[in-house]
Amino acid sequence: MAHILELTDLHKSFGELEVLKGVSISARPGDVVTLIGSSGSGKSTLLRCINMLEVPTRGNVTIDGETVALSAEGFGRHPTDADQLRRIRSELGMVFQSFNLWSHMTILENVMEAPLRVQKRNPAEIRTQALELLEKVGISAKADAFPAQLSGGQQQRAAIARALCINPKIMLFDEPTSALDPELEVEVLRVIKMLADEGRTMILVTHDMKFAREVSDKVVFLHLGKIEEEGTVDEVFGATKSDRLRQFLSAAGHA
Amino acid sequence: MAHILELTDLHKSFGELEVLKGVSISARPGDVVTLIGSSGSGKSTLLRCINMLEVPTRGNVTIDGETVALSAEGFGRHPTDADQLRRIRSELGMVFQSFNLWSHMTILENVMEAPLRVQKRNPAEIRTQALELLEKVGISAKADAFPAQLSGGQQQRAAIARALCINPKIMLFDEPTSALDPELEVEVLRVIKMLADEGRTMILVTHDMKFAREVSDKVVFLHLGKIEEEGTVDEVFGATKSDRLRQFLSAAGHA
Amino acid sequence: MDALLAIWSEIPRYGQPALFNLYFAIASLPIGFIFALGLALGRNSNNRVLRGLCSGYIYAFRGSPLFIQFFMFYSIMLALNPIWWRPMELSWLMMNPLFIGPLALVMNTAAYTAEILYGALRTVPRGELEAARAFGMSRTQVFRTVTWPNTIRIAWPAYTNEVVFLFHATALVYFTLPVINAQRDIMNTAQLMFERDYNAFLHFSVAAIWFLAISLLIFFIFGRIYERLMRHLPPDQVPARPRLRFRPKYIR
Amino acid sequence: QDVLRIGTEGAYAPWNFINDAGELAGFEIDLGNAICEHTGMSCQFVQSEWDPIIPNLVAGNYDVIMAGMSITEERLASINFTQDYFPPDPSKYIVITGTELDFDNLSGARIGVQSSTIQAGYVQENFAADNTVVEFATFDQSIADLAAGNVDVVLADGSSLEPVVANSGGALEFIGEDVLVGGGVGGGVRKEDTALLATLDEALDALKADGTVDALIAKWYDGAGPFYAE
Amino acid sequence: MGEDLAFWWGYLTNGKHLQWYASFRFTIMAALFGGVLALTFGLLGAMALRSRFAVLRGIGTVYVSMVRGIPDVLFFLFFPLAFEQGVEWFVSMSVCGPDSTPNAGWPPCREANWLLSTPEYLTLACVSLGIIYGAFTANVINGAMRAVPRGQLEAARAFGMSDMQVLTRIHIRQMWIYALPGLSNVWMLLIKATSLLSLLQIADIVWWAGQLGSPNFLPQAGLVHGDWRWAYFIALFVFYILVTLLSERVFRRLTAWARRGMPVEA
Ligand SMILES: Nc1ncnc2c1ncn2[C@@H]1O[C@H](COP(=O)(O)OP(=O)(O)OP(=O)(O)O)[C@@H](O)[C@H]1O
Ligand SMILES: Nc1ncnc2c1ncn2[C@@H]1O[C@H](COP(=O)(O)OP(=O)(O)OP(=O)(O)O)[C@@H](O)[C@H]1O
Ligand SMILES: [Mg+2]
Ligand SMILES: [Mg+2]
Repeated sequence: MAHILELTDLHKSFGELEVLKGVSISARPGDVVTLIGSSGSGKSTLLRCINMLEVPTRGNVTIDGETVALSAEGFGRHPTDADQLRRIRSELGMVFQSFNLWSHMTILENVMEAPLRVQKRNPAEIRTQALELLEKVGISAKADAFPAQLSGGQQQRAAIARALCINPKIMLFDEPTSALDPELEVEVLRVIKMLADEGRTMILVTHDMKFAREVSDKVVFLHLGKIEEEGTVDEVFGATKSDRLRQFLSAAGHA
Repeated sequence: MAHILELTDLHKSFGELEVLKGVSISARPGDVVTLIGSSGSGKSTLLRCINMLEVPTRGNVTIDGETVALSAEGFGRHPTDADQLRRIRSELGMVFQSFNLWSHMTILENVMEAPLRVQKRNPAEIRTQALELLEKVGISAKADAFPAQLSGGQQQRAAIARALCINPKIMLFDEPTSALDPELEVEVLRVIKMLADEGRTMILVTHDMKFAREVSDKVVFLHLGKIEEEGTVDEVFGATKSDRLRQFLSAAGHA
Repeated sequence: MDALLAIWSEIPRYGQPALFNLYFAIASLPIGFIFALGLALGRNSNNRVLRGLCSGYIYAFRGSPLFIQFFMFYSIMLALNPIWWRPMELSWLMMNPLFIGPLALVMNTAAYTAEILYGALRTVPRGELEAARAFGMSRTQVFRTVTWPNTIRIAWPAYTNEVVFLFHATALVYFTLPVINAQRDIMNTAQLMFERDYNAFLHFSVAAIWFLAISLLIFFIFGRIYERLMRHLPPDQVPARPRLRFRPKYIR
Repeated sequence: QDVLRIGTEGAYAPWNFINDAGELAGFEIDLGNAICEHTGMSCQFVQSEWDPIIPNLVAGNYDVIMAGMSITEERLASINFTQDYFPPDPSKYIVITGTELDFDNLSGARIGVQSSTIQAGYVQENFAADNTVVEFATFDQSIADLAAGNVDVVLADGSSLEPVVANSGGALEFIGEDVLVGGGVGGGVRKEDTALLATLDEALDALKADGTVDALIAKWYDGAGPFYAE
Repeated sequence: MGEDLAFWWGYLTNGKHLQWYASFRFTIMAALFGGVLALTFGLLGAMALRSRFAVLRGIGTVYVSMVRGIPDVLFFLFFPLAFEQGVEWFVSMSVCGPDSTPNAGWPPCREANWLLSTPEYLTLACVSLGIIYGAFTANVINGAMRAVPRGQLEAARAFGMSDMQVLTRIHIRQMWIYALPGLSNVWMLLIKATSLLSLLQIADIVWWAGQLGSPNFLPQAGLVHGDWRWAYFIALFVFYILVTLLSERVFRRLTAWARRGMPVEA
């Protein structure tokens, strides 16, 4: 099966600081890839490079066989094909740590906004799908509420519905539960688990090792901007090779 | 041995909301009393009643045999003897969750302020003691830095030194580590542990059950403004009686 | 008692002059706002030249007195009259206080409003912007979906103040521009009456009452609009309503 | 009375103005000083804006107005005037050279005047219906706006306009017939100051008789006069 | 070329221009004294606003709200005139009688007349500015007092400091940091308001600019020239921008100094 996502030799520097130092990852359709690593290791940056919220200073991103067109390497590198970028982004559903729902729109409007404006699909059809998705993540009762009226867990589920409604080829999650209280976390993890079971392609940054074990097809351990270890759950958690990973896992309360 | 702290039948309401519903606690010199309970159970309020940052609507506080003089019970109750209040407060060293170091003073000035202004002790003598205390909590190098230039853990240790410098009869800690990253937490807990081992009287609010086990002479479990269970570490953690406490402990990751 | 009666009976006399103040405010606010939006976006842009120009403009017009700006505009327009306006047969418009007044006010309010909008632009939640970009929205779509709605909500209380203070600033117009066909605003009328009978308490009080009443009306209307704008937030999370705020930064 | 406080505008050449040295100068300044010398008082000049110049006199900010003020019935209602020290001065229309105006059927013109002057009153009365009257705070501003073409014509005292036309290098010229409004120019005093009025009149009599007034007029108005020689 | 320079130098240093330059002193004095008064009234106003007594709070609120409802020009004109008339009324009570000279307008008799000239007007202008911008200052200081984090005050109380000690040792010390940006803004306002002095018959920089720029056709009065006011007003425009730029620099330094060691935000 062909790769749906390929990251080749990604580098990213912020000024002097080199955060990613050559990372290559690939995923097949249906894969759940989990990125783990200590704080500052570059997980978020890597994830944000996938949809060009950060433009990698070197290396390429290929989604479903299409490589994002970028200008020459170095600082000031930028996507050269705005249309392509827009199209590719609208195939990637991103869920942020802090939800980032548009606060002045109702939940339903939030979910419908991108399909309507970016994909320019039929409003009635989007509406049906949006309501179905809200049903699916369990907050259909809140369709007409504003984000501020929802709990954190509900907001995150709405954000997931919003990302799903563009029918993305890949879902990207950046620590989707770390801004949540433990009780609320559970609901969101359940929704993500459900998506994994459905066979969606997902790239997931998480601190929750237990959860990573449950859902991952592949686990990638980032350390100081490099892949220190990668493999299946059993390989990474069961037969840990690197000392650094062992140390990290023990600090994460999971020896 | 006489009690150094006695709280008798404390009640506290905020408007309609009754947060403390009759709490009595006593401590002997050298005791470490730990308050545990879920969020909103009234732990902070109880601690703040001890030094009258919140004035209890009913009940009394007695420190080392001296009862804080308060006006008649009910709303608008207030301390009637300003001198006594000042004296008693300067015998209670409080450490806050968010440190509350005075941001416009250096660390050394922070530590020296209360002994100098409130206790009006000899500046040279205070200075010597302050430097010793900073040494003891391990941040003597930072004496002339401003709080904002320190890490959270260093700030909290400075706050502990500040509280110690008034030679308090009792130290009060309100979740001293919950605003800290796990790595920084360790340093602060080590300092508190050291104080406990020295035989200081301490009242400690914490969420960290492991730590509570280590240091406590007495554990008090608050639930909805009442004491649901209290006793030694072994009694409370080992032979838990109340269902509520069992539930709380299991949620706290400590079955 | 007599004094109150005198004030009461003088109030209607300022009705027509008040129309001039209202005209100056209403003629300059919408144009000033559009101009300000351009300036704010320019100041927020990545283009250094554009950013410098917009910042410079905003600084100059906020950093100097409106009183002098009026004199300056009038004398510049007058100097341009023989070489531009007359040959183009635009004198009737360009030299009219009813045009120069709003012109100076537009230039001025644009700078103040731009500062407000710029401040608001900077506080648009980054996360919401990123979310929009992550979904593949184009620049204009991001502006429509996230930037604009957030900006206007954040800026509204400060803008309300700007509107009130711009209205107050209209009192300066006839201190600086010639009076045509006895067209006088509130302040000018009060001044004229004062010079007749030297009754400062009466005339200036009445003028103050007019300004106060219209200011309150503006606060009321803008407060209503604010409530509508903020209906997406539970009441306890809505920032202070316009009438409660005031920021000297945005006053001339 | 030792000090005579004279209220003047300081922006109405050649009557009263501030010269390049930054001092008050002009016909009325010289005349005032001559009066003071004659009466043995010391002169103190007080500058006032034109518009409130009469109220300021009434309020007591100075004792006499010498500001090229024509004696009119309307002003006599609120203050007294000394005898004139300048004969009735025809008002003149001034325009940019080449402008044509038909004063009999004047309409659609922009007429500039200094506010609160006799000319302002005259224009309001005769032309306001079909024309635009633009009132300026000072004489200088009215000329500036005329030269810049912001008003079509200005009506003002001939005595002040003469030097303007003469020194405009042909850019400005008189037009139409002179207008006679108001009496001569005199000093304005408060109604109740009868003693001061008598003193000033007596001084003016003397200064006219010895030719001082005529000499000053000739000095400041390009050799005009003599008006008061016997 | 040299002749031109000499001519312009001569023109720009003639008596009229020297008076113009000298008149900057009014503007500077108005700004300085007005500023000091504004700070004084501001502190008093803030104290009133934070007072325990409802009456004082009411007075403070009315004072602080005043500037929001009516234009500052109006107050700037009204206060000196009203003050003058108030004094005259007060004097007239004792002075005016059957023997005194009656007066048509105000005051009732001429003996009660208070003659205002530039020094008095300037003083009153400073007080006006002080009152108007004192209201803004009061608001800024009040806001800054509230911006001091509660925890800072609580910590002080927990260590037994008296209310006075908390106020002076912690609250006011930290207040300045939050107040400085606001005070800077009020100061800019005040500087800009000094352009209004000519409305009170003070021959200030704006009045002189108008005089100097007005066209002159009488050789006896000096250089014959057309309408140059635009040049003079542009000069003033630039002058004010430079002054505000300079004050902003100073305030920025001051703020940086005041908050050394403090958290960056706020
Ligand atoms: N926009 C930026 N400018 C400068 N440095 C940045 C920027 N974004 C991230 N960094 C730096 O890059 C490094 C990696 O950041 P990143 O957010 O990717 O870490 P992370 O692995 O996601 O950590 P965490 O678990 O805390 O979220 C950090 O040192 C961070 O300070
Ligand atoms: N100043 C106050 N005014 C009104 N309500 C208050 C106030 N302080 C605390 N409360 C309420 O009192 C209850 C108990 O608060 P308290 O801070 O004592 O809880 P806690 O046990 O310390 O919780 P946590 O573990 O979250 O700190 C809460 O419901 C809180 O909302
Ligand atoms: Mg991250
Ligand atoms: Mg608490």
